[in-house]
Amino acid sequence: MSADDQLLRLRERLSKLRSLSLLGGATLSNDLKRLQKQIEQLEAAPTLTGEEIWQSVELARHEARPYTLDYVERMIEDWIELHGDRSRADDPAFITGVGRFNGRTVALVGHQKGRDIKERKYRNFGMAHPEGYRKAMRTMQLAERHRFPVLALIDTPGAWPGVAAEQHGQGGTLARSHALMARLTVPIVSCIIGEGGSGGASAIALADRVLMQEHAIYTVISPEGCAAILWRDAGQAQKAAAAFKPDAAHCLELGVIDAIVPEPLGGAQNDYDEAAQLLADSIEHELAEIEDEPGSALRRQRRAKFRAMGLYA
Amino acid sequence: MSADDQLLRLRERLSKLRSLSLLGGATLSNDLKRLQKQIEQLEAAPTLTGEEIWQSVELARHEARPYTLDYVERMIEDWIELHGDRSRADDPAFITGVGRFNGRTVALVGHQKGRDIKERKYRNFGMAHPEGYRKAMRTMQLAERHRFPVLALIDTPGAWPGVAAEQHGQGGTLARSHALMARLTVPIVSCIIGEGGSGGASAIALADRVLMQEHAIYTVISPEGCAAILWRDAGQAQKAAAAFKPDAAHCLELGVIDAIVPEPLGGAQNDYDEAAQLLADSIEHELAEIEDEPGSALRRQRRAKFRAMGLYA
Amino acid sequence: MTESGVDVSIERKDESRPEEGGRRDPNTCPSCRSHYRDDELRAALRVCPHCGHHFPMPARERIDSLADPDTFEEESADLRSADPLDFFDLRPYRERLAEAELETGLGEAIVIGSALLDGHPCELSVMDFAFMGGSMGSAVGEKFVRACESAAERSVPLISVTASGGARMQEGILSLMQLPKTVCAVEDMHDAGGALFSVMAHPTTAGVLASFASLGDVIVAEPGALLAFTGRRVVQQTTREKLPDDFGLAESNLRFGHIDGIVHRPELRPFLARLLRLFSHER
Amino acid sequence: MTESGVDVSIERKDESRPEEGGRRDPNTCPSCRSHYRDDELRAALRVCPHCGHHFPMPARERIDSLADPDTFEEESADLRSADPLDFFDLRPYRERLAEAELETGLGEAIVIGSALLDGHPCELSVMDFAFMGGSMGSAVGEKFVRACESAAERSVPLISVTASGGARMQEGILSLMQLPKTVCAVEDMHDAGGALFSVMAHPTTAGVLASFASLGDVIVAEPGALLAFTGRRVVQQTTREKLPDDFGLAESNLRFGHIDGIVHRPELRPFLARLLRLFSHER
Ligand SMILES: [Zn+2]
Ligand SMILES: [Zn+2]
Repeated sequence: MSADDQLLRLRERLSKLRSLSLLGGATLSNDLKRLQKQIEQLEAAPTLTGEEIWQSVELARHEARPYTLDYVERMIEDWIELHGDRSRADDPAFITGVGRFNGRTVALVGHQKGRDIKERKYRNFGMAHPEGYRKAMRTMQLAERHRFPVLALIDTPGAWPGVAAEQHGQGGTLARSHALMARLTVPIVSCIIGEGGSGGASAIALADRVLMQEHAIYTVISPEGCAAILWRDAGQAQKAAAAFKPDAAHCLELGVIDAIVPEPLGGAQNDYDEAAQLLADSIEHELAEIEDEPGSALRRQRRAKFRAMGLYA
Repeated sequence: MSADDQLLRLRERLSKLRSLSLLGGATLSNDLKRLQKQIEQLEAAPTLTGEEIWQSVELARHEARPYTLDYVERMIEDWIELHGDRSRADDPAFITGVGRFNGRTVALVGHQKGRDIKERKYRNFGMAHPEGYRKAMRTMQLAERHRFPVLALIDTPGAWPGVAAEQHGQGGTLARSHALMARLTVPIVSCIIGEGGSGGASAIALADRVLMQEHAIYTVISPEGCAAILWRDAGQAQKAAAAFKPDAAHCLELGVIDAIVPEPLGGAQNDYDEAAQLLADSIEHELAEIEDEPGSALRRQRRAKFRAMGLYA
Repeated sequence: MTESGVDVSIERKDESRPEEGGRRDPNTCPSCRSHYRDDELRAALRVCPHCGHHFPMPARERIDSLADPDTFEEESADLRSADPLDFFDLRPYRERLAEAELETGLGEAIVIGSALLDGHPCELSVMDFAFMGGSMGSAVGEKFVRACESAAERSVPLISVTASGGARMQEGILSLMQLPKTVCAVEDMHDAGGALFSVMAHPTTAGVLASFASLGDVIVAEPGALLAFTGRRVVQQTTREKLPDDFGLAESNLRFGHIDGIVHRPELRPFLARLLRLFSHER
Repeated sequence: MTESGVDVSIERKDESRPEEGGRRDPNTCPSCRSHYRDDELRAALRVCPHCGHHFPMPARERIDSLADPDTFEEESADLRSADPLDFFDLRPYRERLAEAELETGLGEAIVIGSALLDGHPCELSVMDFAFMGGSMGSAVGEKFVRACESAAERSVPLISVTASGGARMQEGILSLMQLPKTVCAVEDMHDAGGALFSVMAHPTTAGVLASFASLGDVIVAEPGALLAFTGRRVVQQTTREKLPDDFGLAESNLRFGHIDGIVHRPELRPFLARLLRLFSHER
């Protein structure tokens, strides 16, 4: 489906929404606003070539790209990191905590990659065990109890595929993390800030507003993994990426994300402060739009949004 | 405090309740009924001598005493055992499942001891790891979701005090099990059917109605443990038991349990079928009284009951 | 046994690899080497009469084995996959879909509909591994969601039988979105008081394990079924860890607390009937 | 260091046993052997200036170290333990209580009241290990519950500092009932929108760990504090397992995911101030 077709589809959704009285006043106007913005962003976003898509893949994985803690440092005041899943471990591949975002208390969860070799190993390359997801779930439950909005930053090649991770229930844990986010009645804004790899990414991205940085990627499988299965050759990753289009513009086109967060020229790695400012601005914009909605309406709309995803004949 | 003093106290509570308009009609009359019954049972129950208390300790631990599964077999139809804590293990020291009790679907959780040496080891003598309590919590959450009443059978020397159990959060898990039972809005009836040892017992006994079999014991610490600390001699267990009075009559006196379940002559071990019938009759009686209460009222009264426990000056 | 369109490669420890260039006979037991005629196997619910090995079971046969005769009414039978990315690997996605339909007689890797089971009304959602490895794309997700909605509307439990290699790569990110989508549907159904009974057949992996299949109020598996988020080969390649012999199998999952039990196929119908009796709203 | 009235015996790996018949000087650091005058230690918040060892801190000093000057208003100061069982071990329970009051100047093992902390209103509940090993009987439970109720009524967070060997055996089953009782109070407070910040000092064990102390929205511990349901000696005797050196210590609990952090005593006040800013209802 081309961008034009997609735009047409969005326009159709828009006109359908306009004629719909189901959703009630405030909600409807918010949904309209959101779609209108999507249309504007879509019209502005160029359709990327295969080469440009691959550039996003490389930038999303750039070793100098800012990670969750780099944003926490710049966006959150009075930060208190919370540790542990209360049952087995404190997984360093996840950062969770509470702090103040533009004057309001929020809970924040996010994958954390390491900068140097030692920290990379310590953070397990941002690939969390089930214990990490349980830590994130615990922090989200704390947010629910105290009515704090949840911010989720996604940056992982995927959930960790180790023997212990399987034995401790990686699959079921990801399912329950999705389910918890479908149940929360506090506002949730998520943003993919690097790699949004598979179920390990979507498990903390089930949000009222899903953002994606300009050069982030969101994928059902890594390009290498896809190539290895479909072409029997992991070296065909670039070809795979061009085929399944994990870039932000395409995700917006497909209705998977709500907006694209701009990055500093050449990528977020070039200016952490500017990247953080741009990210904070986008989150603030989305959060302000939804934070006064009643929790039950928020949850109903969140589920309805995901329920509508997919294209079939 | 003597039984007479205690009776006086119960009578005072009763008259206070009668003058209270706070609790609303149905509730009040149920509370009244419950207290009236307590008074009757108290008047009927003899004050046990130290020797008689020790006999209860021995009967509660009798190796032929019926265990949770013996009661399940006799009380529950269409039994389906549920396994696992969904994160790490399936602890055989706990039995959890769903089935039909006198025509209604219930969830049942209970400690399970082993009969022969091999099974005893397999069941870890009814001493559960944190994983066992998590399994029980999961089943109680299932009950809450589907509005099944919860039956809890308590029979444990205590929560397992092993290194792994500590590392996996035995203390915190017991706290959260108490907390979950304080949150449920479905009816809960629990019964101590053997040893009710310490936090590992109370963690699944926080119920709307707490029953105790005639020869069960409910203790803050084992008589041997108490004797070891206070008299520096575990051999003084009998003396300790006489001092801290873990028998059903004393627990009723202190307002810790709601009713005593009679056992076959000489103890439950003498006739499993009769023991099960007597237990089922008592549970049915209590459940019928509370199962039509609204969940929020049930929970409020449950918490108020435990909030009132204790004697101070 | 690698299938196009699955993001986990499915392997079984007890299965030897097919000979070079050849294809293993689907009616030869990989466990004990007994060979059966198709009607023999079918009559035995595709469980090896000699050793108990559970062969893959086509969706239609599964439904026949569970639903009371002539009570199954299929829903959304006409729903088909689209090709949102114009996906082309070694062959076009559309061609693969057409071929799968031809081979299996199914429109997609899932069949849904209402039925009676031992007289109890319920909704059935049954996956078929033979259709592109039971992979979950937009059509599979949509049909599962409709099954949830149909169950909630009629206040009956939903019985889900899964057999899936995971998300369907050819639909890219939209296939990943079937995880949150199906989870949201289960939550809606739960809020409406509904129940989900999840039966995991071989294999239930990746995206399906990480979404609706793991959210059953009661979860059981068939003997020997692989239930893993990641398959043996990827685990080995990524982590270089030594894998236990029973890695990811139903038996290991039971030991580690992830499922409520293992139910042999001939016992499945009475087991589900008992669950329906317990969870039905009649009293 | 065994105390009457605790159901866990408290031991610390890094503490050598007192000499036969003698008593260890409470102002000698068990870690580095430095000796201090009491006013020196008190000025240092009872943290060894040489090695950082955290000495036990009396409840009144803890409150002084946290509350803004002259803002603490004690509640239920007159509440005392009863003797429901006429308990007599080597000495009558009443005598032990009287002696503890005389030694500590406290009416019970817990002090509660309202205060400001860095200008933020809050409720404080502080235990004192010196009063019968910080054991929890009916009076301790009741006072903690009243602290919850006071916090909820005023819509302020409750800060709990625990130091306890567990339930108070001398009150028999009523001491065990303080577990469900305090838990119910925390749940009521949570339902009212309240927050509980749990600070676990050495030792926080058995019944207190298995009830309210573990239910903090945020849980931190002091360095080296023992946080265990069962103490070393009982674990060893019961299981004959080999115990790791840091068994049950705060550091081990952090590693295993049971607490949010370890906060050194001089940092505790600013840390709590930050939490109060975040959890206060003002915006
Ligand atoms: Zn065979
Ligand atoms: Zn020192």
